Amino acid sequence: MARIEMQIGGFGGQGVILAGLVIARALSLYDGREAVFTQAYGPEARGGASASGIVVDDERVDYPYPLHPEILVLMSQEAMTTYLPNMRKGGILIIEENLVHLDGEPDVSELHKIPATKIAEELGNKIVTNIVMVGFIAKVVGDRIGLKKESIKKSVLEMVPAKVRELNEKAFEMGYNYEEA
Amino acid sequence: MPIHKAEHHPLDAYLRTERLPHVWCPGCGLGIALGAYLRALQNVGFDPQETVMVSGIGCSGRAAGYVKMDSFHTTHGRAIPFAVGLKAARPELNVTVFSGDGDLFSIGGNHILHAARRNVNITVLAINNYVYGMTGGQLAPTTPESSITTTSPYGNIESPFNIAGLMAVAGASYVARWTTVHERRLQKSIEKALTKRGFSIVEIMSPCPTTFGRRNNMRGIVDSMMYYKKYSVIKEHPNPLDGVIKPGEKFIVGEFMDAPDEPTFEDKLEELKNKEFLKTSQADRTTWILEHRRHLETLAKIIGGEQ
Amino acid sequence: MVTQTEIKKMLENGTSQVPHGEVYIVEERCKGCGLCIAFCPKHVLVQSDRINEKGYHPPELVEVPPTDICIGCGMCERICPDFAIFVKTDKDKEKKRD
Amino acid sequence: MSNEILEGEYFLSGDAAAAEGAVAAGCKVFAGYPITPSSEVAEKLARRLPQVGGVFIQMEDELGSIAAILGASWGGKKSMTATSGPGFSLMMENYGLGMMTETPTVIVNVQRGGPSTGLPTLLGQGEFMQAKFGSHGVFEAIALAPESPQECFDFTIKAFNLAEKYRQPVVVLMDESTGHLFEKVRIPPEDEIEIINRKKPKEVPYPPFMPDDDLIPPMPIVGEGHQIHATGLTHDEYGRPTITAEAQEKYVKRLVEKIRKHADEIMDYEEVMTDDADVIVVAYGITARSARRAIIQAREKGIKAGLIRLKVVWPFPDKILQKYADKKFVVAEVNQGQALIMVERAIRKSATFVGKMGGEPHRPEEILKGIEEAYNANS
Repeated sequence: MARIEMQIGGFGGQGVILAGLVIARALSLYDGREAVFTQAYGPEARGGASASGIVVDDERVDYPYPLHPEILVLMSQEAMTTYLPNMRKGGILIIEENLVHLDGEPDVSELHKIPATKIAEELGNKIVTNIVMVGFIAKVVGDRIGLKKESIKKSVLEMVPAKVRELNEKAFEMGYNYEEA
Repeated sequence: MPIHKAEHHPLDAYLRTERLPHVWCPGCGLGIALGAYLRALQNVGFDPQETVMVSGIGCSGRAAGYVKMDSFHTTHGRAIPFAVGLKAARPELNVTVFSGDGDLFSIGGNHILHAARRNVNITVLAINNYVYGMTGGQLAPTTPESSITTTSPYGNIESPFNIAGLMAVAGASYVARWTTVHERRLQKSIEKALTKRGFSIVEIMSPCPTTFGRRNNMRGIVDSMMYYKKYSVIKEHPNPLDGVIKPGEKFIVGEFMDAPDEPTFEDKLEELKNKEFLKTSQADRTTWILEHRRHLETLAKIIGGEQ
Repeated sequence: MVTQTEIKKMLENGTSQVPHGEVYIVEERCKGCGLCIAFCPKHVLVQSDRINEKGYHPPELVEVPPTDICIGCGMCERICPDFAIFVKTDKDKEKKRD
Repeated sequence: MSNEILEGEYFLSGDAAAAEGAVAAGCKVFAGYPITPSSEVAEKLARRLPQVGGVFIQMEDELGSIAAILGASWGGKKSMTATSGPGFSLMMENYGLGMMTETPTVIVNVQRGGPSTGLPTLLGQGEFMQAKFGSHGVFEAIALAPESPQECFDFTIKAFNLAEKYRQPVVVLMDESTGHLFEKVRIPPEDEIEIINRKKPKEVPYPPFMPDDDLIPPMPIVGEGHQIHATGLTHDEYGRPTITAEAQEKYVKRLVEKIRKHADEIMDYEEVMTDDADVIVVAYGITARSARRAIIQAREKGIKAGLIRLKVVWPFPDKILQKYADKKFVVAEVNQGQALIMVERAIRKSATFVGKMGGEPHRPEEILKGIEEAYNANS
């Protein structure tokens, strides 16, 4: 596994920063991978847009920002406009199906869709949308980036406040076990 | 009839005598203020080894160079924060900031407000000579209105600070003002300031015959001192808001603020290091902090004129 | 405060309870500012004609005892900005002997 | 004391790692004023220092912050502040007081884009020269530039060690990118961390500025009977103000010499694929990580490129650059040519410059372009 770049884009309040952080942290601390986590950088981070970047490698990561991510997670329409054009052709695209509407067929090898916000709402709190998404990401690309289920779950539970641990665990499992239509 | 000649002065034990005579001009009040401080130290019995003087820049800044104890001559305006850091590192030391009105209230004005607010346990001797003396007599934040300085050649158009009022409102625990003519009361007041827990400040009105007096109808060295004698009024517990100084008018000297002892900034810093405290709940910590709100009631009374 | 006349009387009667002080000076530190002279409550000090090594006129004692006599109040010592002048009283001397 | 050093592996931002480095180095007083992008250093230490018997003070401004840490250092405690460009500018006067009074302390500067308020949340590397020349007068600075959270941790400890060893303020010249990116940081067991403490005088009282043969004076601290006097005025070994040309010549010359004499020990750099390189890239901080990728991209295109990464930027490593003086040089940094001046001075010829105004780090292709340009240029 050489260098893999991943980006999660959305709007402020969706928790895309925490989502990126827990994934990179799990890769780095529990899965023996080299991983860097960064927040959206430069001119693309305007307005309420928010994005996190993860770069994973076997060796120490040199340039820490995603240049042309092969894994792109989109949680808002604006994020799609901003980040999709920069995506590596033939990569894996994951979208929040109720918030992102694709124009035409993107040039990707795989397209995955999940109604993460709706799932979170059904669980009782929209705030765990990001963790539903993390669960889904772990399922879809976990093997490809070297992310084990136990590690990412551990990372999530360590990073969220104690009183919402149970809710987050449920959210993670819902995302992980989500069956795409 | 000649006076007995002596080799040593009674305060020599506290002075770096090899550096005397000092740089201050004939009749400068700084020497009187420094003498009062050293006598006060002697009287309260502080160990010079555990006593530190920090000065800023200006004539007063040189004081640190003459005392035989750990002493620091810092940069312009920064004596207070230097002392705050030193006290944070070594709360057991007696730290006095000896500096001038320009250093403490103009360039360093922000620091003294915050040190008073935090109730840092230091003593500040603020030598107010109305002017920037070392650099030739420029306008200071304490220069009385209409006074002539090199940068107010037509007379000062600004209002000076009421240091006593300012410090009392900022939260100082002890605020007093004396002139160098009141040497005995000054010394007693410094003794009180030194032993007071919390932020204490003694404003010492001190003549600068060289750069202020001679431009403002106090031509002779003695004239400036006589001015203080003539215009100062000693009051018991004056209201800090009445500490305004106007040229040619009587001004108040005395103890403007002597608040009851309360935990100092250093006490609170020490408490934070306490393992048990760190383990207590946020609610308990909040209670602890609020219980030790600084003497706000006393302050309100004094400023409200009840005292 | 005891008046000059009273002092004179007491001294003449040999009933003086007034403390007596001796004035000392570290002459090379004196800058001749004259504050000790101006503020001495007993007016025992005057400016001398002599000059010290820095070119200042240090104070000296007046020539008219016993009325103008140092009572050891220490005003000159406290008002001197130059750590130059000080007084020793009888008490100080006793202390020394102890 | 338990909890002192959090041995283990953590996923930390550079800012947080620098704070942990300070704790591991034995820092006991932090005085600072919050400023983006360095505030996380202060936040972390506000929590951590009381746990290890230390003191955190949020000062009223940066002028006060640096004055306070100098005071704390004379009190015998290791001290630090953290800031960014505007605050670093405000600290410049007392940075000089620290030099003049030979006071060990550490200033972390997480650089953002400037001048003035500039880009509070975005990257800059504009204080390369300021760290050396920002305060008036003559002195030799020591400044370190980490490129990763691990180095933010390691270099902060190193900065404390250098400060204590050479008795002067040391700057950790971080940048926004390094400060905000998260990566694994290994905190070694306490006994594996090298800690250097200031030389103590053997006798009391000891003159505060009396140097040993290595030109570094042992440091007396307050409260031990040394009757210290320290002043920002030019002074003699005893701290007595001595305002003469001779005293200035003697004292300030020693201040400079104490660093120059030990420059080889202080200098630190990393060479990446320089052995066979035709083009040498010089970079530091976050820019070095872009350059690491760029030299690989260059080699994929058949250009033998290498990297000299400055870990210690001051004193500047003239010698190592001179070793490669016959090669072609590229300098990349997020400013308009600061290290460039030093590189060209060392190699005595022009280098290809790849600058940035600030805001974001170089994309590797930008440096690659510089490498190609240098490679193709006639020399």
